[in-house]
Amino acid sequence: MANLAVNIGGLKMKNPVTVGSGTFAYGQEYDRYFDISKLGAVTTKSLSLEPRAGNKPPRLVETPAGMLNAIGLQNVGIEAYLRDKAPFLREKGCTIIGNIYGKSPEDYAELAKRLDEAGAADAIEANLSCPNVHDARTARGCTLVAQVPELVQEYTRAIKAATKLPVFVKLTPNIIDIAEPALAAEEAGADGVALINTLLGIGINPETRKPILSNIVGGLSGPAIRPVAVKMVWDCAKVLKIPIIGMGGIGNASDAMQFILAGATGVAVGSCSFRQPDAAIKVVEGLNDYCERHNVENLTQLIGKLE
Amino acid sequence: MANLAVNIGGLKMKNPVTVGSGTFAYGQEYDRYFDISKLGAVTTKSLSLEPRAGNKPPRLVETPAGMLNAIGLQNVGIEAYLRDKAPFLREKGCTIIGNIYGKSPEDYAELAKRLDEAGAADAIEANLSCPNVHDARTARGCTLVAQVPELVQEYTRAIKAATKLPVFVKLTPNIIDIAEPALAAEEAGADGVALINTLLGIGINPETRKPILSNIVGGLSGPAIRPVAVKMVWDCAKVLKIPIIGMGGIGNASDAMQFILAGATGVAVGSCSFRQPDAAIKVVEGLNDYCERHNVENLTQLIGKLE
Amino acid sequence: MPQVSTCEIQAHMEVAPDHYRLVLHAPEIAQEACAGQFCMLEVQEGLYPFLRRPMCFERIYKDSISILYKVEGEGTRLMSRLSQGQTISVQGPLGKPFPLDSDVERHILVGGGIGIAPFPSLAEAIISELGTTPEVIIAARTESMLLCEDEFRQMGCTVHLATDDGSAGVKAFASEVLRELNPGPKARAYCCGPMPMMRATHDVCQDLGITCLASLEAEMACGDGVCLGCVVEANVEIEAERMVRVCYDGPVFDSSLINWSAY
Amino acid sequence: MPQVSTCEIQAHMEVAPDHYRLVLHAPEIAQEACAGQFCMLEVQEGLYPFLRRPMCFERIYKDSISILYKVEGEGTRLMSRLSQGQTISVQGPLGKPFPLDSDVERHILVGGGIGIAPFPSLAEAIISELGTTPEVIIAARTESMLLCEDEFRQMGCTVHLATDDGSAGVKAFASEVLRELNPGPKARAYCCGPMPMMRATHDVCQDLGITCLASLEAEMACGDGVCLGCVVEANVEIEAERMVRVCYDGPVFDSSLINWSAY
Ligand SMILES: Cc1cc2nc3c(=O)[nH]c(=O)nc-3n(C[C@H](O)[C@H](O)[C@H](O)COP(=O)(O)OP(=O)(O)OC[C@H]3O[C@@H](n4cnc5c(N)ncnc54)[C@H](O)[C@@H]3O)c2cc1C
Ligand SMILES: Cc1cc2nc3c(=O)[nH]c(=O)nc-3n(C[C@H](O)[C@H](O)[C@H](O)COP(=O)(O)OP(=O)(O)OC[C@H]3O[C@@H](n4cnc5c(N)ncnc54)[C@H](O)[C@@H]3O)c2cc1C
Ligand SMILES: Cc1cc2nc3c(=O)[nH]c(=O)nc-3n(C[C@H](O)[C@H](O)[C@H](O)COP(=O)(O)O)c2cc1C
Ligand SMILES: Cc1cc2nc3c(=O)[nH]c(=O)nc-3n(C[C@H](O)[C@H](O)[C@H](O)COP(=O)(O)O)c2cc1C
Ligand code: FES
Ligand code: FES
Repeated sequence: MANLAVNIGGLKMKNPVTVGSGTFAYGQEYDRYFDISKLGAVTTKSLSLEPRAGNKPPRLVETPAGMLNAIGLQNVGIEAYLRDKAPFLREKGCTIIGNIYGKSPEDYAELAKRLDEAGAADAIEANLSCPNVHDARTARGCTLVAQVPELVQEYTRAIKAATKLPVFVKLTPNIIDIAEPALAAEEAGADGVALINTLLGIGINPETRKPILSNIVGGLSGPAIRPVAVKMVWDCAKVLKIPIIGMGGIGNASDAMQFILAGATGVAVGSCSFRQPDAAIKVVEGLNDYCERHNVENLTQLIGKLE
Repeated sequence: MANLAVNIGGLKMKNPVTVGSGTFAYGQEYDRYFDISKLGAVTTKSLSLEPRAGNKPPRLVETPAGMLNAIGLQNVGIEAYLRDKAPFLREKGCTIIGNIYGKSPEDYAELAKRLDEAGAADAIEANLSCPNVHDARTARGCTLVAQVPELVQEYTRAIKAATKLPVFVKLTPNIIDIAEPALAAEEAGADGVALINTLLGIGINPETRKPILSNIVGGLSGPAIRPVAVKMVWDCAKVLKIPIIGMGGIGNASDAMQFILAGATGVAVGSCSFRQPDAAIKVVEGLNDYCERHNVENLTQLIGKLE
Repeated sequence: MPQVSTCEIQAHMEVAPDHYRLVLHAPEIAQEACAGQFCMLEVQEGLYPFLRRPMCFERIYKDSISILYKVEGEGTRLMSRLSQGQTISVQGPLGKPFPLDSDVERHILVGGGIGIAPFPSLAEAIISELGTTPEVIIAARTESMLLCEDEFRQMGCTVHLATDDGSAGVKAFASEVLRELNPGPKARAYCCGPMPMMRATHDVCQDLGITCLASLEAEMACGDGVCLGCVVEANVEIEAERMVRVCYDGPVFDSSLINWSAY
Repeated sequence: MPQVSTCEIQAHMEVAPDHYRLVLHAPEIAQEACAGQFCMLEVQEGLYPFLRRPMCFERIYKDSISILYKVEGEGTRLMSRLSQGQTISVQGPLGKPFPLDSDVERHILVGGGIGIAPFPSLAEAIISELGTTPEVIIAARTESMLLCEDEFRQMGCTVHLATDDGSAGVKAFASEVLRELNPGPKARAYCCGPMPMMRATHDVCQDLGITCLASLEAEMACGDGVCLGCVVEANVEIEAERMVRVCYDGPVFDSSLINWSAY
């Protein structure tokens, strides 16, 4: 067995593999396919202060090698998470990355504080980049907090002030240079960045002449976007000191290795779980095989080791 | 037969279908599969003042439902184009969109002028968004002219001053809000915009731990990016008065209809020709079928008619 | 527990224009599966199509399952090209089965078009587990699209046919046929088909004061409760959510729990 | 003229570990194809893999072609699962064939590993069109990977074997075997295999002062000259370009035109 353990900005994980927020719910369902405590961490669906009903259906479109979603952050809310969901993850012995979403820095701070105080997360991932909700209108042309470095700083500081847990900031690929908000997050004290969230996209049904999603616009995920994600991880790795959790179309260990070589310390399996519910654990196994095959003792030796 | 004719900012086309620059060379090769003069127009590979050798191989990576390329604008140069390539297209009776690339507004102006004077193009498409060459470094974080609205204006004005032909400006999806450079082009007198060029991406071979492309970074094209392209066409259509040529993963008439409904007046078939050399003409046929099936007399009635 | 397994195609045949029956060797899944549940099929190897396709169990045998499907789009078109001996990845069983209630005296299965698919296995279960024989209303656009008639008759079910064009059976909507059957208060309807047909069936059942179990459809990504893509709006909260998951909380719902005005 | 046609699989068999022969009914393509040209295969329907795979013609029959291939990655793995009777889309013939020159007195075909693939059809063409019988050097890592030996012997070719591990024939590089054959000035070598093997063969031929025709490989998107993805650097300009297209200007090149120092 190779040593796959990583430390992501203070969060110790027995292996680098977690899951994309919103693609694993709160863990229960996929625990029927494999022991989810064997993952490096479980990242929760974005949690908000109040439960959210999300967008009207249809919320999904399949696209070539990917999908668009406009779930709209349907979630049980922090209260129900603490009561009904976290205990399961804790009993299983999972490492938990609590992904949070709010409408203001205060919301995020409050969510981080409650997760921390309840011991219901081991790290915080702040979703500043959900394309499917438009509560936080920002500068001209920008609709996402993560598109505006100054806002990234403001939000990051607020969260950092509210918790001692490691804080990761989740960034958007809908941008010219992702290194800018990443550096902003670093400056503001973030312990890591997570990327990428989905690319904005639209699917139209030519027969009905209507957009397929009730929300019109959705977020594109899956293997289709993997090359974009690897590039953005590489862009960030060149300039950041804090670690990166890379995601975007990871379905197997070879995909994950692309992210690690590009500079990611952690990797998340997202949409690919939908087609293969045990994809995340297969990535863990595959990374171990890779290390053994290449005589790599510690996987950390390979982080950013693109030649 | 439905009426498929469109007028794109002064360029009359018998149908809305052209090809992605760089995916059809100068027309000769695919003319062996179908009569290319039946297309609305043929868009040439980007032409530069001097011949360009392009990047070192490997220049291609296949990706899920798409590909990365880093050709680096290898082309015969304007001289050889006028001498060896344009006559073939003219003899065939093709409508020609001459795509041009230069290092300065002056280069673009000169190229447009020479194409115009030689009668070797019926419209100019200015590639301000090639991700594979880095001659034109711009503002911080930006590497492409099309990422900087002020530069888009400067380049567009220079080209417009040099030719009476319709001028289309080709934009990049590597941006927060594509409507900004599009509006800038419109303000500067562009007769249309063409979008999207490729998304930046990287492919890594985990076994060798090396990037697959000699250039490391390449441009992602193909059906993988189609939802992103449709979204960007829609974003532009909402604010522009000038017409749009839409492209990004179009492989059949149904794909093309997504762009037309989102607001594109013209559509271009790019990478999909590689897997199906007659894809572009199949799109023409399919659009006609679509119109007949839906009792649409003039295809123009459907432009931007998303419900 | 649901699982993912690679299953050999034992038989594959066209049963009506664009409608196929696929019989898969799937012992573990067959053993767990109940009528009303479904599976997610990987149409072909690789990433195209990207998502699995949800299909319910037409029949559940000892070691195998059968799927009755209609060619709708690209995925089912590719599926129709598969041949005996090839393998296909199947994830299942998923979702909640039809509840079987021995207090019910009259079971009426109402299937519209390909919506008949879950009912052969349900009829079998009602016969074997409740000892009664259900009645079946098979509705379709036209005669050639009426599916499974022989199957139901062989099981001893009374079969009522309805077509939109009157080419077979009565020219009426399935819901109207149901009303005509005068189901008493101890009857129960089970329906599956296009949304408008299910809504109409729900309305009729409300009028008649009987329970209607509807097997809903929705676009699915995971088929397993995690993505929240397949939700429908409920009148109540299920696991603290009002937008309930067709794949996990359903696909079978008591129709009175669904907010039909959203459809 | 190249074309795209849907071809039925007439036979498909494993000929060595991970090596297969695929025989396709492709009358129009077979009629046009010449040794050294290639085709682009759509591995399976739909968008995965996205690009076609280039494969040269092992044999060209009246109505059919055969492909000899090695499972390299995902595309060829999926290909290996195809079965007789299924269809596959074939685009071809593409590229320039091996030139056949009647002044040449001794034809020596040098194939490394799966690089032997274009040579059975070339041997046939040399025999039938030039009336002489070529010699063949078959090189491979180990004995079980030596391909087509019987085919060549049946055509009457002298066959020389070379393996890296000495398990069959001589333990030597193909290029060295070529040198040992002492080809006179009127000999010509044809080679196909991994780049280092072709480069070494080119070097030997330069030493010997004979022409070497190399069939190159490169990643391809279009296979047809339009994308400029498959270029290699030449010492001369072809159609005004120095970066020449393996798919269109080749795949067969006089090895002296290639800038081998780039490899
Ligand atoms: C629980 C459940 C059970 C089902 N059982 C059956 C069955 O037994 N037999 C049968 O023929 N069909 C059944 N369906 C519908 C079937 O899943 C769709 O017809 C099929 O997915 C269409 O795929 P496609 O690729 O041919 O169509 P496309 O239009 O190409 O599909 C594009 C996308 O839309 C989705 N989609 C399209 N139509 C539907 C639909 N009606 N419902 C859900 N998703 C859809 C696809 O899954 C895919 O993601 C069931 C659906 C659900 C939700
Ligand atoms: C003109 C020509 C003729 C060929 N003839 C044969 C033949 O007769 N028999 C045979 O076994 N192989 C042949 N090859 C090589 C064959 O095309 C590759 O082995 C095959 O494309 C690998 O695909 P894959 O999906 O299995 O591998 P993957 O590694 O999954 O492929 C990923 C991508 O890389 C490309 N690729 C990978 N390896 C090669 C390679 N060596 N050359 C070109 N592209 C590659 C693929 O086409 C694809 O785009 C030929 C190549 C060329 C250029
Ligand atoms: C159905 C779905 C729901 C998602 N919900 C969330 C979410 O609640 N919060 C979040 O930060 N990201 C969310 N994402 C984004 C993913 O976590 C991930 O960043 C993105 O999908 C890219 O990874 P992938 O290509 O592996 O899916 C969601 C993605 C999908 C497909
Ligand atoms: C191999 C290749 C070469 C290209 N060369 C050019 C070019 O020279 N000039 C240009 O403006 N765009 C070029 N493009 C971009 C295409 O014209 C098009 O904008 C892009 O590929 C998206 O369309 P698609 O997904 O249909 O390919 C190239 C694309 C590919 C794949
Ligand atoms: S399909 Fe994912 S929750 Fe139902
Ligand atoms: S593969 Fe496109 S030019 Fe050769």
